[in-house]
Amino acid sequence: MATKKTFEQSMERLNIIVDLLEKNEQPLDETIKLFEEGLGLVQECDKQLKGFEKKIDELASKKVEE
Amino acid sequence: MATKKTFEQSMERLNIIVDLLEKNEQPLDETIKLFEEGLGLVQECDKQLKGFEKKIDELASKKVEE
Amino acid sequence: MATKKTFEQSMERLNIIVDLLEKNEQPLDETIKLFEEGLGLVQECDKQLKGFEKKIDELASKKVEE
Amino acid sequence: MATKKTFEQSMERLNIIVDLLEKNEQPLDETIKLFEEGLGLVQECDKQLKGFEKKIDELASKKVEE
Amino acid sequence: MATKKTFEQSMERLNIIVDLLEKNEQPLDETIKLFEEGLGLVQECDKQLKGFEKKIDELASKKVEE
Amino acid sequence: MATKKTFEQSMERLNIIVDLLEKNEQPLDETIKLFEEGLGLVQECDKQLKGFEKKIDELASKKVEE
Amino acid sequence: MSQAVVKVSTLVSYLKSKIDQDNYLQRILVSGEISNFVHHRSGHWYFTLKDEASRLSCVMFSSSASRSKYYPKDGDKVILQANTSVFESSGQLQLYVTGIKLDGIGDLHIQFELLKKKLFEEGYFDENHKLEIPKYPMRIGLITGKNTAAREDVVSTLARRWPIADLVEINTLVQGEAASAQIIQAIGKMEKEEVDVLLLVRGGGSIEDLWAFNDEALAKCIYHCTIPIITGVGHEIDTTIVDYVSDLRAPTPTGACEIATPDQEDVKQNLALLKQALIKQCRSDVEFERAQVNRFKNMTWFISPGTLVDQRKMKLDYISNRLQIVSYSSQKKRIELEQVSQNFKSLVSKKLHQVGLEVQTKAQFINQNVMQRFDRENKKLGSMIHLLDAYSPLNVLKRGYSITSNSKGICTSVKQVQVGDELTVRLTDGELITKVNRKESRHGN
Repeated sequence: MATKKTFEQSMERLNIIVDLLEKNEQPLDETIKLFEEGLGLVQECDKQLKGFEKKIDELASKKVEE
Repeated sequence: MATKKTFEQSMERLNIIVDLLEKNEQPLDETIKLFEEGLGLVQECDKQLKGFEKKIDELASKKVEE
Repeated sequence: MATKKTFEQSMERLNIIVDLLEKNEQPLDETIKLFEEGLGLVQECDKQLKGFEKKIDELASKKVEE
Repeated sequence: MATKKTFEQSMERLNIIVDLLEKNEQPLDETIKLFEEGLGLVQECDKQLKGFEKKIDELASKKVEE
Repeated sequence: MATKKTFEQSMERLNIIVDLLEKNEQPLDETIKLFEEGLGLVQECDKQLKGFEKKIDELASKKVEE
Repeated sequence: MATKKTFEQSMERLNIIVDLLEKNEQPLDETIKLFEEGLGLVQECDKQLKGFEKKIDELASKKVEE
Repeated sequence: MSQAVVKVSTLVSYLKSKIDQDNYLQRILVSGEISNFVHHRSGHWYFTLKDEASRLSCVMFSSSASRSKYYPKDGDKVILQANTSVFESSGQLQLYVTGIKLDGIGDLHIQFELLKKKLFEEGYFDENHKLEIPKYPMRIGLITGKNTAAREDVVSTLARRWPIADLVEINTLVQGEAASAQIIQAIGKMEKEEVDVLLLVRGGGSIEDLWAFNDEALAKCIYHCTIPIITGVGHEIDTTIVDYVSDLRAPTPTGACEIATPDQEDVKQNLALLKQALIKQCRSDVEFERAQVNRFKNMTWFISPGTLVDQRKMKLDYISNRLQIVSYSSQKKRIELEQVSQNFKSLVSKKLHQVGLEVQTKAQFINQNVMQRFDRENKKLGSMIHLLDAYSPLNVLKRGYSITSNSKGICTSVKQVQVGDELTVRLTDGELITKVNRKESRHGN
């Protein structure tokens, strides 16, 4: 699910989730769902970002090789 | 009965029960019934919270493994 | 007879008996009868309360065991 | 004869007797008869009272045993 | 004859006799008859009173015994 | 892709890309795409610039022919 | 005089160095009239340049003089390109001429001004019409004379600055009557060649030499040309009609090439900078996002999610404790019950006690009442006995009286008795039974 989101959409959703968790007014089931979703998004974002970081490093270092 | 309730519904019912017990206007039989129901709800809620914690731990540990 | 009454009905009847005794208008035989009835009710109520307490203890201890 | 009377009837009769004696208008024979009757009633009442006390004690102690 | 009289009747007759004797207007034999009658009445009354006393004592003591 | 662009278009596009990145208004995914494209353009341009030695030889010979 | 005294050579040498160092005095353009012209056998030209007020001696060395298309004569009004210096031997200020041309308005000059004015008015010099020069031309057209210095300048400049570009060359006449037609034709070919920019260059020369570039047809052709054209005709001082109509005018052929091309070193540097900017920008963007992600990663919820439950746990514990109030409920009921129970027991025993007292009181009353009654009756009877005794007819017997009676009763008269009758005489302590012996009547009765 989260994989189809762009990084920004994921981050935006994460902000909403964190706000909701902070307010902690939603029912327990909802909290679980939010937590799960939030965790997934964090992982997804982290993964994406790591991919980006790797890609940048690769591309930047490519210059040296040539 | 209580298993079909959400945590919040159970808590709401618990609040009503405690209020009734505090007012202490109901007959004794009713008091016992309320107490029994309340105790059941407390156990149910406790179970739900423990389940939630377990699930969260699972999710969190899963996160670490990845 | 008293066993079919609820605690509250018994208490109500007991209060009526006390009122009657306080007015002191009934003949002595009647007083004795009222005394006998009242005593029966007191015992009945006591029994019920003890049962109630026992049940509450049972329920409470059951909770702890789980 | 007096045993068939209730305590209150006995007391009522006793009151009449006391009144009659107080007025002091009846012939001596009558006085004697009233005296005799009155005394009998007193004994009867006394007996009844003792019976009641005994009964109350019995009932009250019965409660304790239970 | 006198025994059939009540204590009160006897006492009344005695009063009349005493009055007659005081006036002393009747012939001697009449006076003597009256006097003798008076004596008889006195004895009768005394007897009655004694009888009553005995009876009261008996009743009173009877009460005590019981 | 970049090869079909003229050097000038590539440079222009590169400048636009750098401007866009500096403004930093695009989502991260877009940033990465822009980065990739920009780097491609840099390499392409670089390649063209480096290719001049070969070309100057050709030119030199061409000149001689005329 | 305390000032130092210098030698004249020292002063002159100092002056020369001062002037030589002054950039304003180098490569200047000066106008004036030629006089005292001498063509030395060494090839150098010596003359004086004068105007109404001043004069300066000039020298034009053979290297420059030999290239000049113009041959000066006294009285000519000229414009010189020259460096100023001091000739040390004579201490004279001298112009070292590098270029010379006729000044003054001749026929050609008039034609030039007329054409310029006409084309200007017709809008051929309109700035808005000028095409933009591409920054990075990859195909550069060059129209110039064959084997000219101008061509060499362009080619060498191009090789130095922008060797990437293809050079498309068309050599034409650049002087004489046929030149402008050839150039027009060349421009047409260049349009077909689809070059990015076109250089039209020629070295310096007299107005006559450059006249081909003042051609109206050529000017219109340049105006209509779809390729941006840069002109570099003559030297800085030379201006032709094509310079006005072209999209950009360079002072020299080299200048034209420089304008038309970027310096490859600049481009390389620029490219490196762009690449750095790209990487830097992208890195900072990613770093920013990394900080955001790490912020989320480090949030309490995700590190210790238990906090999400804690609040609820506390609530549950609290409410669970409050449930224990139920035992208070039974306590309260018990107290209530005991109160009622005690209440009614004490009421009953009170009642019994009260009733017992009543019975006792009544019993006592009855006893007392009856006893009193007896007392009273006893006393009454006692007084009766007393009275009876007091009035007893038998009391006189004690004093000696007696009562006589016969069978008929008490005898109160002797007449009632017959002799012989038996009479009973009653005395106080007994009776006498007597017989009448005789009778005696008393008188008076």
